[in-house]
Amino acid sequence: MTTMAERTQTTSGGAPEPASGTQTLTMGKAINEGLRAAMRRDDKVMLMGEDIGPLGGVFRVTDGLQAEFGERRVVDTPLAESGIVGTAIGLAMRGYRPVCEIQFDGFVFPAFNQITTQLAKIHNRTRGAVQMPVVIRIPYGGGIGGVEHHGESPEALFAHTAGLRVVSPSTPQDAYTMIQEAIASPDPVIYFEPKSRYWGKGPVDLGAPVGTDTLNAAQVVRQGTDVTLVAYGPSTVTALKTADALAEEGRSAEVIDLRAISPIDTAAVVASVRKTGRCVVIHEAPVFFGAGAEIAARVTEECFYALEAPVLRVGGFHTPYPVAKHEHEYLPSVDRVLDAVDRAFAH
Amino acid sequence: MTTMAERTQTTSGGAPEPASGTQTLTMGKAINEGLRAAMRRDDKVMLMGEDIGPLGGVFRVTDGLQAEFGERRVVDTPLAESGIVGTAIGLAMRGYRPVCEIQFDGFVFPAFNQITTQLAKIHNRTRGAVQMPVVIRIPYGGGIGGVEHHGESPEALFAHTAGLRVVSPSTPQDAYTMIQEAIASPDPVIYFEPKSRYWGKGPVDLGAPVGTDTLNAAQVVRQGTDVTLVAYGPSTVTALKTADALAEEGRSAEVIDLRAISPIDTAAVVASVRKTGRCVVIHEAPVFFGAGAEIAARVTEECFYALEAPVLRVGGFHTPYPVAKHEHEYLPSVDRVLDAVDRAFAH
Amino acid sequence: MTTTNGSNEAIPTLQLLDPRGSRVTTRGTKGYRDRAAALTTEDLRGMYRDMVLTRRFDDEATSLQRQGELALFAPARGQEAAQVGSAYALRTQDYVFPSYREHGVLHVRGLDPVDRLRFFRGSDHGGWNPTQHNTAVYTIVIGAHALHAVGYAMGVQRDATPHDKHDGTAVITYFGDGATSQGDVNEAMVYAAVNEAPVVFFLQNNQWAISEPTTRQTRTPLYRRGEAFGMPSLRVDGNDVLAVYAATQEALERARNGEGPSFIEAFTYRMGAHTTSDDPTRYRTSDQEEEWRRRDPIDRLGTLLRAEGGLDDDFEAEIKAAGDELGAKLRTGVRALDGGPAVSSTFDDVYATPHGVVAAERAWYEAYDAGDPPAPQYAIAESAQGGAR
Amino acid sequence: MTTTNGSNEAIPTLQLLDPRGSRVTTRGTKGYRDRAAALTTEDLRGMYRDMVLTRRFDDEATSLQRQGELALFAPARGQEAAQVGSAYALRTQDYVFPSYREHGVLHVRGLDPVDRLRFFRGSDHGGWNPTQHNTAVYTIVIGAHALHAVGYAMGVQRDATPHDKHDGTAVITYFGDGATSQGDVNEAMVYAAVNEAPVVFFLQNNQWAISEPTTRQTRTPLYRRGEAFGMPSLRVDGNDVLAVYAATQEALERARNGEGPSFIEAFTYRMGAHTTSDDPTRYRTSDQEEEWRRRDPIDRLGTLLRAEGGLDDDFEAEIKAAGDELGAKLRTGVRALDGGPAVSSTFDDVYATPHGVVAAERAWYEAYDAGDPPAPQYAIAESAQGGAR
Ligand SMILES: Cc1ncc(C[n+]2csc(CCOP(=O)(O)OP(=O)(O)O)c2C)c(N)n1
Ligand SMILES: Cc1ncc(C[n+]2csc(CCOP(=O)(O)OP(=O)(O)O)c2C)c(N)n1
Ligand SMILES: [Mg+2]
Ligand SMILES: [Mg+2]
Repeated sequence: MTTMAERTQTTSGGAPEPASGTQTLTMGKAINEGLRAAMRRDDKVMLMGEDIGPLGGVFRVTDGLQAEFGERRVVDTPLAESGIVGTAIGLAMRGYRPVCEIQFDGFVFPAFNQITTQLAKIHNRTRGAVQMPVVIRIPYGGGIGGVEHHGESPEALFAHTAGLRVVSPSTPQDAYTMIQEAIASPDPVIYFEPKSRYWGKGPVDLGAPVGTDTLNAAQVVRQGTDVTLVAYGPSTVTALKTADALAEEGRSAEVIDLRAISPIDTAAVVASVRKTGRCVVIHEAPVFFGAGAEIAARVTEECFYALEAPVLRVGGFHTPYPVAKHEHEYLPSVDRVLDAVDRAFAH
Repeated sequence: MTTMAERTQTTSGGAPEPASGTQTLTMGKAINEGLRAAMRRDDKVMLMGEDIGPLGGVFRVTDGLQAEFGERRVVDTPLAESGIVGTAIGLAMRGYRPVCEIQFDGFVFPAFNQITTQLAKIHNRTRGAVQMPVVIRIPYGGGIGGVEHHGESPEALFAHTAGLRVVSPSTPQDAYTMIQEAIASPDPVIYFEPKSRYWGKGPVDLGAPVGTDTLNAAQVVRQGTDVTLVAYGPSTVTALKTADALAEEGRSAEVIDLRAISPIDTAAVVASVRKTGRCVVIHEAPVFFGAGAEIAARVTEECFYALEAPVLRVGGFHTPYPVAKHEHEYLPSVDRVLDAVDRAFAH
Repeated sequence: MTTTNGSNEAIPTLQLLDPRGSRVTTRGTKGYRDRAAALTTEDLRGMYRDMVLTRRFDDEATSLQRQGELALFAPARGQEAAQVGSAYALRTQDYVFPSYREHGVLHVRGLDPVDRLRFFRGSDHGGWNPTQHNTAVYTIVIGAHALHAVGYAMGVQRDATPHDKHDGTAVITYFGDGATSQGDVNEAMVYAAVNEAPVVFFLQNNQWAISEPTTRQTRTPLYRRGEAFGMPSLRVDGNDVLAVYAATQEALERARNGEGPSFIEAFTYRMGAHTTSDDPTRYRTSDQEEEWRRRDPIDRLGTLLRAEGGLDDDFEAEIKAAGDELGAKLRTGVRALDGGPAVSSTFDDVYATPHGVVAAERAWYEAYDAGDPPAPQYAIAESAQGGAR
Repeated sequence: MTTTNGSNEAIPTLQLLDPRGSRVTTRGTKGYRDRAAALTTEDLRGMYRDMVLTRRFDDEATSLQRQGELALFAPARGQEAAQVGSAYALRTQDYVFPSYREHGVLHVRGLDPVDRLRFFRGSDHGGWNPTQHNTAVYTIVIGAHALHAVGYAMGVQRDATPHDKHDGTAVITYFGDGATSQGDVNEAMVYAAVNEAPVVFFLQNNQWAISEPTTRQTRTPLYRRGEAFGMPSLRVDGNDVLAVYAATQEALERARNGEGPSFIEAFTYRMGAHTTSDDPTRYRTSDQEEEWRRRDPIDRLGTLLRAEGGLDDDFEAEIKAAGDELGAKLRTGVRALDGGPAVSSTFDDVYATPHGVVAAERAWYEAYDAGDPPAPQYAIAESAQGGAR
């Protein structure tokens, strides 16, 4: 296996200097910059997907990258997701680090077999001889008025499969760092991009270090004492807004942004719940068999005596993702999270 | 839509009388008889899959059915699972009731897209105008010394998707009744057959009524007072054996066979846990994001004050299903369930 | 005639009406010419009218989208001959599996135009009852419906057993050049061929899959795929309504006669954007667009009809009036869709029989909804913020 | 020559050595004959030896399975010419993507025979280090590996950019007639053709997919699929090692020369059961088996070699001795595999970097394992109860 150092060397000195300093960027642009930085750093990094070349992707996340890196590193693929992931696996076997774009959440399913039975398992099948540094970027979640298959949150379906890492950023900064850490990871990473946050802006330190933290460690994004709100991706903003509303009522909420759904940073959640005694998990995905169930089960096992109320879950219903006209009733709103917090306090 | 009565009429009087009375059958044979009974009752019922014709399926579950019902009703399909489910959907739209066989658990993934984005959603997409009475039979679970992809338990990946019903029998009688109820259901049913139990025998009342119970209702298969063991499919036997072992120690375990994983009969579990105060969930699937998480979260929410200990989970690890040589260490054993019960009592 | 494929290869292509609007009499096309000749002037006038109304539907829907009344729209502009020509060859009992751009087909099938926009409004995942028009709702996951079509056709075959008399039903499925790359479309061809299912694969090769030209999907003319799987296969000039009609009618006849599946590649051009969210200037030249504007399928039939005395100013005015009526109906009808089912309808029809989880969640939601002040009503215009799809 | 397809259609098939063991000089095959002629007697002796040893491997593995030492085995009997012939055309740097029955290919690639049975023993999901032999481990999910092969070939292409010198690497993937129905194999052809990837699709049409004859997968000869996707495609007599060798060499050369992918259909026969769990008497006649026994690929090459003075009793004895050695090695080596990694190795290599859930579960398991009396050791023979797979 080529080491990171060897690979870095192959990038010749001719490339323009990466952007640096702190800038205010949308999340979409932050991912774009993260991809650019990773591609400049390592010429084995390549992008594959539908319409990611001249169009720059339907969300423009790959805008300008084909112009900079050429058609061999930014590949407009045939319209076949199993093919995208399947060929990415072969490229990884040859030493490349493919980053695949799936155009929308609902279109990852044709690739489900390659992801579940191949991508996730090849490292194990070969007893570690072959690594699978493949990233699969999936714009997910609702709230943008999309038609069917354009608002789903299928992360639980990947987290159940060993061999995959599953992450989702909630801020432009994390999006920038996490995409680079995902690309640097020797493990396959399913990188869920909260599409409702693509246009949200935030400061991004373009020189932020690239380690492995964001793939494993949750972040306490707001300190509090009375209740722990656990969220990730698009729901982190909902959690923070709920915390604001609770503050007005005189209740202090701690907000944890998980960042990773596989693994779950149980220790971070447990530490918080031991302190607050109450926990509400929020995600857009259906509650039934969703990430909230796993978090609730773990937290309850480890904080049984500290809990003043059962861990409650706020999320999507056990229905197909609804029509755009109704999606805002389906998505976990501040009001619904408040309702859950009230129920937790009523215990 | 044709009604059941109309469909029944089209079966001419020439067919041999269905078997009746109570017989001792293996589970494999019980499913075979259930399929036969359903096919005799309704000539829109048809079977599709790889090697289900002259071979009778690799587990011989469809043995003799092509000979009895012909090649138009028992179809050896091309080797393409997406094709099996995708054409079954079309057949259902034309008024048929296809029963698809997926040869092994690990081979359902090429069909995952058709199941998740189409089969599960068409009834909803058409606002109820089109029903999807399709059954997908999947031999699943480990313990038979199989090679890779021949021992997996992917049920959680289906239960998370609204529109699907997910069930698994644990006895020949249930297998016989449940396959008929699955076929009679206007909703798509993923019918997981515990392959390690195919050869286990039990009494089967071939005249047992076909209602809808087994698709919705759990069954208390052993009464007890000290701890509730929740299981389904192959793990029900493990739960019952554990109950025997516990009885020797003077502890009384109640065993619930869920039968359905979607929906989960929460009421049945909650009633038991309110009584026992302790609950251990057992399944072969990985614990991480598995059915046990959902059960634990629901039970805790509804029995918070009745619980003496957190709901504990015994199941597979977050690893690919292991090589045959190690599978018995991976599968939830009586010993591991006892360990969990001990932990529950230690709380 | 021949067409090309982005390369310089000359590909045999059935054409009965050339871009200047004259009937073509190439050798070897007699069978097709006879089929086209059997179309009366009245038929041709109907086709013309339906093509023009299809384009009008496009324009109206596009402007409704601009006004924020639709979340999205995918115009069919340029593909009217392929759609209307093939739909004219269908019989009522035939079953249609469209993808999402077949406005011309749905129009000819008699579907209510407002219903056809429910999906794009974001008020419905489907929009009509498939069993009433023998026309499935749209399938958004590319290629998935091709297998449904084959399965449906296998059902038709089975109905033809002694129990039942063969009702002469054929099945047609529409898909694009991009879709040919999907595993499902290929599996559909395998299943259709092996089962000799009465189904027609109707490919509209409009040369683009969003921003990708057909050269990103194939190095060979796509109709050859059908051939390789074992179906009679043909490329037709997709902007020639006569050729499309004749080829489709022939293929449907084979299906009805128990001669199995066929494959038609209608070579055409997507004159507009992929959807209202798309920006074609990023990936194609206006030269190409201009070139295809000169091959407009509607002008072509119009010229023929004028020459053959089937089109005059009165008829143009009549069609214009029908278009105005359609436009008015759409503008009123689409806006009225907001009066649709209540939010709790999300819980309807998830299952056909009671499911405990849905029942419990619905009960919770209804209590929550009743107890709290109603959440702010969803406004589609607001949320349609950027992002093509 | 021609072969058939379950129908009566005569399908052009490259044959250089007929079933009676004589070289054939059909018109139009000169290029291939030249390639075969370039094989020395020593080469042919090597091929013969490797084909015989491949069959011996089959027999030994089958008997190990009967003794309960293997969970399962999938014999290659009848396909030795297809496998050994194609593998002889490969170079060391070429990369092989097998499915699960390519014992002849793996033998020629120099893989340790015991390693090749780890998978069937149930002691390993793979069995060897792919990077050491440029040979991927088996892929059990039918067809999935064809896409990996194409991706790998796309990587080879990219290595040929200025940074790196083209090393002349080609890629080959093996799959069966059943596999051609899978979406993935079709998508692999799409990707290979569009990218002009240096890959050879090597189909062993052994006429059966477990119990299903090829007529359940196709109505047309399968090599035509390759053609339709845009690859030079050819059916060869898969029991003719010379034809297989020549065709594969030609295709690999095209790949090396940047001329893109090729498709070879080796028409052969699975003489044995699908696996040791299978019972072919349920679905095929002994007549058919008998007919193909007369076309045994090993006999055919043996007859040629004897005629050309390359095979005598000494050499037969030498091969027999090598076979006995192989058998002994397998019997000892396979039984010794039980001393393999500890149970907790299940937790190894799930991820390449630490993952909290795996770490926690491993810790729990090790504590549990240490604290309790060890659970009864798993005995493979016991659990291999019925049920083909
Ligand atoms: C499985 C899947 N992947 C991606 C998409 C996103 N998408 C919608 S339309 C489209 C292009 C389709 O091109 P084509 O098949 O040629 O049909 P056309 O739009 O030209 O009619 C894509 C990629 C999708 N709907 N489904
Ligand atoms: C996706 C998938 N479906 C089903 C199976 C079960 N299965 C194993 S081998 C086989 C038949 C394969 O036939 P073919 O491709 O002709 O290869 P052969 O066994 O003849 O070498 C089947 C159905 C599988 N391994 N993977
Ligand atoms: Mg197109
Ligand atoms: Mg085969």
